[in-house]
Parts: sequence; structure tokens; C-alpha cells
Amino acid sequence: MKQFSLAPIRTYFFSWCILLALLLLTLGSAFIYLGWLNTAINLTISVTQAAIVLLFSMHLRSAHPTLRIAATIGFFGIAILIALSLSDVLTR
Amino acid sequence: MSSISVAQHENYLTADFRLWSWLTTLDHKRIAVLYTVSITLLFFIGGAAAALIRLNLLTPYSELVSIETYNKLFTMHGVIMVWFFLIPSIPTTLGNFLVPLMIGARDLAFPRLNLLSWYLYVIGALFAIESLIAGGVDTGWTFYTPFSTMFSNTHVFAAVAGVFIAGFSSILTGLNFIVTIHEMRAPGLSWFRLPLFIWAMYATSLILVLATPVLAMTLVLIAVEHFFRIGVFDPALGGDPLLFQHLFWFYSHPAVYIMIVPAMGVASEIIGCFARNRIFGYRFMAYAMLAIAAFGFVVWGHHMFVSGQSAYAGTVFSLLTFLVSVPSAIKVFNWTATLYKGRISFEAPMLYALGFVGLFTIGGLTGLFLASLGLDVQLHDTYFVVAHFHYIMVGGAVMAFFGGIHFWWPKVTGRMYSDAWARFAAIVTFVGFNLTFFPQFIVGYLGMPRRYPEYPPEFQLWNVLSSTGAVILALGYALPLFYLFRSLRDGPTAPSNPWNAKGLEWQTSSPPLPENFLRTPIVAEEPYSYSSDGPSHG
Amino acid sequence: MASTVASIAPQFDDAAQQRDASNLGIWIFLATEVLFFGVLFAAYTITRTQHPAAFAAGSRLTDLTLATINTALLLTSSLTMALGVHAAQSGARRAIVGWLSLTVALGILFLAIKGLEYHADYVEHLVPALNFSYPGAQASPVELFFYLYFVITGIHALHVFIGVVVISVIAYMASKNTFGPEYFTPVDLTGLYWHLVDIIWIFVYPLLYLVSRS
Amino acid sequence: MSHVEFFPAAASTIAGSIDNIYFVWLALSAVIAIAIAVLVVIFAIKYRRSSTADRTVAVGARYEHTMHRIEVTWTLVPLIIFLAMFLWSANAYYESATVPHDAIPVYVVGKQWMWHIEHRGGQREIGELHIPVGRTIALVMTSQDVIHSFSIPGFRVKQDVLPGRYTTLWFKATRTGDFRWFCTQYCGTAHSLMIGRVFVMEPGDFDRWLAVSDTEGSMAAKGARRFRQFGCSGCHGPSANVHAPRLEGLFGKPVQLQDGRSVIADERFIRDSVFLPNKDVPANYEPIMPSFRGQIDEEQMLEIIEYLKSMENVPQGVQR
Repeated sequence: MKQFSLAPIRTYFFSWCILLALLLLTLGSAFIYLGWLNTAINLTISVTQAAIVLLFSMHLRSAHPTLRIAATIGFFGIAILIALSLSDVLTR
Repeated sequence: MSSISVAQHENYLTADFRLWSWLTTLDHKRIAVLYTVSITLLFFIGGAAAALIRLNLLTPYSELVSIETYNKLFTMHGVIMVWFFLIPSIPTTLGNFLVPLMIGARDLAFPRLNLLSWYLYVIGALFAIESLIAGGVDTGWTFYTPFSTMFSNTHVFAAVAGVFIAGFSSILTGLNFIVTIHEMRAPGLSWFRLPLFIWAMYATSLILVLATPVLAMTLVLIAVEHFFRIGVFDPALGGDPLLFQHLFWFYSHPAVYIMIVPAMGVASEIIGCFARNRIFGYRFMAYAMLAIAAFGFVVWGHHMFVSGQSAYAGTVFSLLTFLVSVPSAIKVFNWTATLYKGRISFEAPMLYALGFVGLFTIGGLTGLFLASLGLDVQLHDTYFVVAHFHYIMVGGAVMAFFGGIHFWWPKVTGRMYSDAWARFAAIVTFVGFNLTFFPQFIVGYLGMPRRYPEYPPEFQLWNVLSSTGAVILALGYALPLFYLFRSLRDGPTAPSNPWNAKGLEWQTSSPPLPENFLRTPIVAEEPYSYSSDGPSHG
Repeated sequence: MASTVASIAPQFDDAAQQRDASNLGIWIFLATEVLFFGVLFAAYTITRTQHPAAFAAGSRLTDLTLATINTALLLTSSLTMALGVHAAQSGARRAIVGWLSLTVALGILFLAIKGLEYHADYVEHLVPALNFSYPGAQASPVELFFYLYFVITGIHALHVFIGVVVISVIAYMASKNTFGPEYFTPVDLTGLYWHLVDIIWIFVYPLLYLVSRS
Repeated sequence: MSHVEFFPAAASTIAGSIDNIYFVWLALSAVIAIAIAVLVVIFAIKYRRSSTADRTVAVGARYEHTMHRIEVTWTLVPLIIFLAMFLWSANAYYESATVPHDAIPVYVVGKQWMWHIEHRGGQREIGELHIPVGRTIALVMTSQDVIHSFSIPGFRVKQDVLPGRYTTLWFKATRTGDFRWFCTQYCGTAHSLMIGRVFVMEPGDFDRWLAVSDTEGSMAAKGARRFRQFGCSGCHGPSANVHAPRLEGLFGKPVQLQDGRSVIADERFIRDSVFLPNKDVPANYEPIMPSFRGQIDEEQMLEIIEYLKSMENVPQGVQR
């Protein structure tokens, strides 16, 4: 694994601004009735926010592939847990 | 012989004799010894519960203990054997001892975490024993809701707390191994030069790290629900008890692979050594273990075919279960093929390893019965299931564990034991095991349910056979206690490589130095570079 | 007194190996944390699937204003934490202490607001097993929503609390000039943990507070 | 000790197909296990350390090539066998999981630690189940407390019995006699005493048994009384002035819900509507129904369901 590279400070401020903007977006979207789409939009925004934190604040963008796998494998595990449990609940 | 004569150096056992130095040790080898002592103790507690269960089942009328006591006995047997013996067994003892040695490292990456892991294990075990002393738990090791949360008045909380704490011990061990195997391999030791035992530890660690947190949080939910009498598993409030089963088996099915994959690693080391042959299909063996670890996470619903789970979900889980059987089959074939054109000898470790292959094969094949949707309806929650998983976990995992103990005993203790006694014990164990558990397949298809202290009299013959076998099995497990202890006192001194085995752990002294190697070894050859044609060279 | 050269533990060959091991270790630990919370999200998903109306009704009773402020606070604390790590990497020793202290302050503010929220829930009889009451036939599934609400936010708050304590310790160490470009692993690892706690909240926020607000 | 059994009696229409799978699997397992055992023994003797057998093997690329072919073979062959096993056993499972439409419902409530059975005619049994031979029976089951499981090994059937839900178990007995049934999901102290016997009778004998058993009227009649007793008729009855759905002919029909979904009005729907109303609110109705949780017990609920089924022009039988 290589030496760390120092990210420019504006990266952090920039991603912070985007995170707050997305927060307002997700909040605003909740007040428009869209049925099941509301939750879909909320979660899509959450995934985007999480990705920004992971890639920039947590430096995954420049991290060794092993770390990237370690970072995603937990989310992958939850996805399996929820998907297969739902496959039961939704088809009962 | 590439081993170094280091007789004049102190070893990890003689470095410091004070008890305090043991309780604060950061040496992975000493922590392995601490673990070995602790889990042996728990193994015999769990074994005592099993003995009482089998004794009680000699007659159909539960004449030895009351049905309440029986329920607590099988719960304690399950909780202790699963979480305080089988899951930690090979990883925390042989794994702790061997992972750094086999990859040419001075220690695990995080020695303090390793010691913490042992303390957590001990605290967890104390909670479990406390629940036993306080009066026991009667939920079964599966803690099914709403029984465990709303109906059981026994010491559920202490047992759950014990398992929860032991879970963190598992997580720390897994984390430590993964980092160590990634970062601390000796120069030249590339991934495909690793012994299969290391691959097994790696695959196991992945499961430990990814599955155990799910168990931990599920246990938190059980404890909260048991305590506050409200929760998402309670059908009276509109909750779903099957949700608990999904969460529980998401951990507990992979947990089976936590028990058996390390055994596969041990068997590979032993069979390669005593067949003096390279492991046939080495890469496939490594991939198969990773595949088992990965697929193990998507098959849990096969525990729920008759639970009220949807038929569609059941179908998906059944299909996935058949797929996970393929890598297990590959492994059995490869062990067999490793014997081909070998130069085979039959010291005690090899007998244990061959016994493992045989029992694991039967366990695996009967697993296919249970994976089959229609057939599982008849077999589910009967003694067929009990027999099947004992073939995997006891026939498979424990047999290999004993094999591993015998194989590395000279390395760990620096003493040789009596091979004749050890071979006798291996045979006794194999015979006793089959007599104990094979009749259970038959009585299971007849319909005898699990967790029954009383049963219809027409099942008695099979139960008597099983209980008789248990006596022989107990003898097989007790024998090593005697001859292994005796070897500590007056066994001959072990050379650094008594079996002429390959692998870095045999290149240091027996017992190893506190820092494992005098200088970091450099690896330049493939694993298992045994040569069967011609005299063995170390 | 400033010694920023890390001591290398005996099991490691060099500082790079030690740092790589710590990094991989913390990421695996974070994966276990994700799975740990994952159980709660799975329980939430399954229960909400079975009682969509009750979850909508329950969510409407939560305090959106406080939750939104709290979300903004956590996102901001993630920024200050990242700047703290940056300061350590670039050797701005005084700045490390400042950014970390700010992070601690934001974390404490988050917990205080959380406390206000809990207090309001108590007053409104929304605490399951303690004083829960909800009119109508939906009472029990709504209670399940609040059960999950308290378990999820409670365990998250516990993680925030642990973070606050650890960051305080790191800030104290930083004030003793412990960290610099050659040795900043503890700051880095603590930062990663703090960001993960942030990420979990990013999912908690819409799932608990934003259901059926229209 | 009574006589020794190796296989259980096969007394239902699906027992044969399950046994076929069992025997084929047994044969297959025996072949594989014996083949491996024989190979191990042959190798152990031929290549024992002291033997002088030829041990020259191909090396290098040729070895790799051969090994690859062998590995791929013994990956694919088991895979194909396993897939075939999956298809066959899944097929048998669907047979046992699909309830035939002509099934006669019998209602079962499990509680710690006994089984309550009620026939449609109102005949009650505890720990015994009388059924006619050659007729399809569907047990509609629920639990009052923890999870139980209803297992009749002689019929090769088993199904967990859950609190808060209905599960169904069907079978058609092929011969008369009595067969054991067990609770197979651990349910607490007296789990092992939660057993019973199924008495399979000639249809004539069964009708006589029904006739001589004491009843307080059919389940539907009892359900009708409950319907008035709990005040259901106040809103759902013919003279009600509340805007509530009429229930005649409802059972088994699709119901349009407020949120756009459509569900079948089966046992689950009716039970949920009584205990957790507002979970599925029918379209064009206000969610004003109160919950009857804690007031109506599981057996009374089943009687009400049987009453609803008996109302005008309802297709008979069990819906899953």
C-alpha cells in the first residue's frame, strides 16, 4: 500500500456543501407526495451522501483496493440479509 | 533439514514461569495455550450435559431427570458446545498458535486484541456458566422467539449476555487473522504459496467478522425484548417471529462453516504430510473454502422450510444450498486424490484426518437430504437433523481438531506422546461416534423429534444403541487427556520436525522461540513440496 | 518533548507495515459496525413492510426540526473531523487540537438535542414499555415503530458518545504534540470511526423521520 | 421394547413420493460414500509407506492440465446431479405445499402444551384427531402462545404453527389405523408431551363418530353467536347504520384496499382485520374499526371465520 496523499482542503469543504445541499433536497422531497417514490428518493440521496463521505472524507478514492473491498463488504452483507429476508416476507 | 538447532535458546514456555506473565502475555503461542485450557474445560462441561442426555434417553420415560432439567441440559449442551467450544476451537488454539508461525511472522498484527479476545471469551463463558449455576436456561441454543422473549422464565439474559460477549471475542480473532494474513507474510510467501490451513483460517475469519455482528445485535434485540416485554419479534404486537429466525440463521448457518472450514484446513495439512504428496488441486482447495465461506451467507433459509416461510423463498434457499454443496464435494475428492501415488503412513494424526474425511462425507451427503425441499419436511426437527449436524461438527470438526492437536502437539509442547495409545484413541472415537449417531438417522426418518426427553417405546432400540455408542465415544475423548498429560511429564523430547513435514512452523525449534524465528524466513518453494518417489527430505 | 516518530511494535518490520495493518484493521472493524447496525435496518425493513401505515403514522410523530438540525450538526462534525485529520497529516499541530475540540463540541450538541427529543417523546407518551399510549387500533404496530426508533437512535447515540470520548482523548494527546506527518494513525482511525457514525445517521434520518411527511 | 422399525408406515398420498426421494438419495449417498471409502482403502494399501508401487507422476504443465480437467469434471458432475436432486425434491414439495381446493378444513389451535381441534360440525378434540380415509383434509392452524409444529411422520407432513398467523397442512390418508403426531418445534417444558394420535377411519365410521360426538352446534352456528356477542353485527349486520363493509360472500374474494393494493379475503385477512384493523383498510371505508385483540380468543376467531365462510354463495374450501 502506498504512502498517503494529502487531499486539498477545499475537497472537504466542497463535499460538506454538497452533503448539506442533499440534506435539504431529501428533506424537501419528503413534503411532496410521491407514494413509494418518496422512500426511494430519500434512500438514493442517502446512498449518495454515504458515498461522498466514504470517498472523500474517508479517503477511499485513493485507498488500496483491499480497503475498498473491506469498506463495501459490510454493506453488501446487509443487502443480502435484507433482500433474502424480504424475498420471504413479500411472497408469503 | 532446514530446521535450526536452537536448543540453547529459551522457548516460549520457559521464558517466564510466573502466573502473572501468562495472564498478561501478548505472545500468540501462550494465548493459544490459554485458549486450549479454557475450551477443554468447557468441552468437558458440554460433554457432561451430553452424557446425561444420552443416559436419560436409554428409556422412553425420562427416568433420570425431570423434563424441565432435560430441557436445560440440551440447551446448555448446545450453547456451550456451539459458542464456547466449536466456534473458538480450532481458530483460537491451533489458529492462534500457527498463523504467525506458518507465515513466518513474529506475532499476530494486534497482540493486545488477541489477549483481549481471550479475556472476553472467559467473561462470556463465566456468564454462560453463571446462567447454568443460577438454574439454567430452557430455550434451546436457538433462542426461538416468542418463547425466549415472552414465555421462558429461566436465565435467558445471562446466557444471551455470555454469547454476546463471546461474539466479540470471535470478531477480534477474525479481524486479527485477516490483517495478519494480509500484511505480515514472510518474503516470498505469496497467496498461492500459503498452506491450506492459512486459507482455511482466512475464510473462517471472513465469516467470523461478517456474521458475528449480526448475531450480536440480534441477541441485543432478544435481551431488550425479554427485559421490556416489547419488540419486533412479538406476534402479539404485530411483530414477526420469523424475522428472528432469519436474523439468527444469517449468523448460525455460516457459523457451521466457522466450525468445519478450519477442520478442512487441518485435514489438508495432515493428509499432505502423511501421504507425502502435494495436495491435489491445491488452488481449487483454496477457492473451494472461499466459495463455501461466501455461499454460506445465502443459504440460511434451509433451516426454515416448514417454519411458515414462503414456498418461493424456500425454493431459492434450497437451490443455493445445493450449490454450496459442490465445493464441499470437491474437497472430499481432492483429499482422496492426494492419497494417490503417495507414500502413506498411519500415525495417529493421519488416522484422525482419514476419520474426518469419512465422517464429513457422510455428514455432507446427509446434508443433501435436508437441502431437499420435499424430503426436509419429513426430516426437519427430527433426530435425522441431530445426526447430520453431529456428523459435521463432531465427526468432522472435532475429529480434525483432535488430529490437529496430535499433529502439532510436539511443536506446541516439545514432547512426543505415545503413538500407539493415540491410534487406539482415534479408532475408539471413530467407532464410538458412528455407533452414537448413525442410529439417529434411522430413528429420525421414523419421526422421532428433537428435544424430547420422553419418546414412544418403538424408538427405544435405536436410542439404546446411540447411548451405548456415547459411552465408547466418551472413552475416545477421555483417553487423550491421559496420554497427552503423561507426555508432558515423561514423553521423549520432540525434534523440531518430527513428521518431516513441510511448512514454516516446522523450521523453528519445538517448542518455538518466544519470537518464533531467529531470522525472518524467506520462502522460495510451493506449499506441500513433498516428494513421494524417493526418500523423504525435510 | 515533541516526538512524532512512532514506536514500531515488535511484531512489525517497519512503520509502513504497521500503518497498513492498522488501516485494514479499522476498515474491517467498520464493516462489523455496518453489519451490527444492519440488523436494525433489516428489522426495520421487514416490520415496515408488514405495517406501512403504522410506520407512516409513527414517523409523523417524531420531531423533524430537531432531527434535521442534528443531521446538519453531524455532517458538519464530519467536516471538522476531516480537517483535524488533515491538520495532523500536514503537521499543523495547533490546528489538530482546535478541529478535534470543535468535533467534540458538535458531538455533545448532537447528544444534547437527542436528549431534548427523548424528553419530548416522554412527555408525549411515546416511550414503549414505559408510558406508551396511542389512540386507535394501530397502537401496537406504532409502538413497534417507536421501539425501533429508540433502539436505533439509542445505539447510534451510544456510538456518538464513545466517539466523543475517544476524540477527546486524541485531542488531549494532540495537545501534547503526539501527532504529525510521520505519525497520525490514531487521529486517522478515530476519524474513520466518526465518519462511519455519520454515515449510519445519514440512513437513520430519512427512515425514521421522513416517512410520509407529505 | 416393541418390534423394531426401520422405516415408518406410509399412509398418505404423498408419502410414496417422499419415500422415493429418500430411497434414491440413500442409494446415491451409499454409492458415493462407498466409492470414496474403497478408493481410500485401495490407496492406503497400494501406496503405504513400505510398498514399492510406481509413484511416477506427470510434472509441470501436463500435470496442471490433467489436474484442471479432473477438477472441472468433479465440479460439474456433482453440480448437475445436485440440480437434478433440487428439481425433483422441489417438485415434491410443491405438491405438499399446494392445498387442494376440495380439502375439508379442520381447525387446530396449539397452546402450551396441548392441541385443540375443532371440526366444522363443532366436534372438539384434544390430542386426538379423527379423519376419514381417502378424503383430503386441510388443517388450518394457529397458536395461542409460542411456535409449535404439527408433524405426522406416517403421512410425511409437517408444518410450524405460528402465533398471529394461520398456516395450513393438508393430507389424504390412504389407509385406516392410528398414527402418531408430534409437536416438533420446541415450545417449552412439556414439549415432549404435546403429542397425539390421528385416527383414520372408514368414511361411514367417521360419520358415525361425528354424529355421536357432543357439539354445541356447528362452528358456523357458534361463530354466528360470537358475531352478535362481540357486537360485530352492530356495524357489519344488515340493519347497521355505520358505513362498514358487508361480509356476505366476502370470503375468498379479492378486496380492493385504500392504498391501491388488492388482497384475497382469506383467513389471514379476516384475522388481521379483527386484531390489527387499519393494517389493510378496504377502499372507500374509514379506518374506524376498533381492535378486538385480547377480547376474542383464537378458537372464537376460527368460529367467526367459519361463520363468514358459511354466509351466502361462498366457495367452500380453504384459501392459503
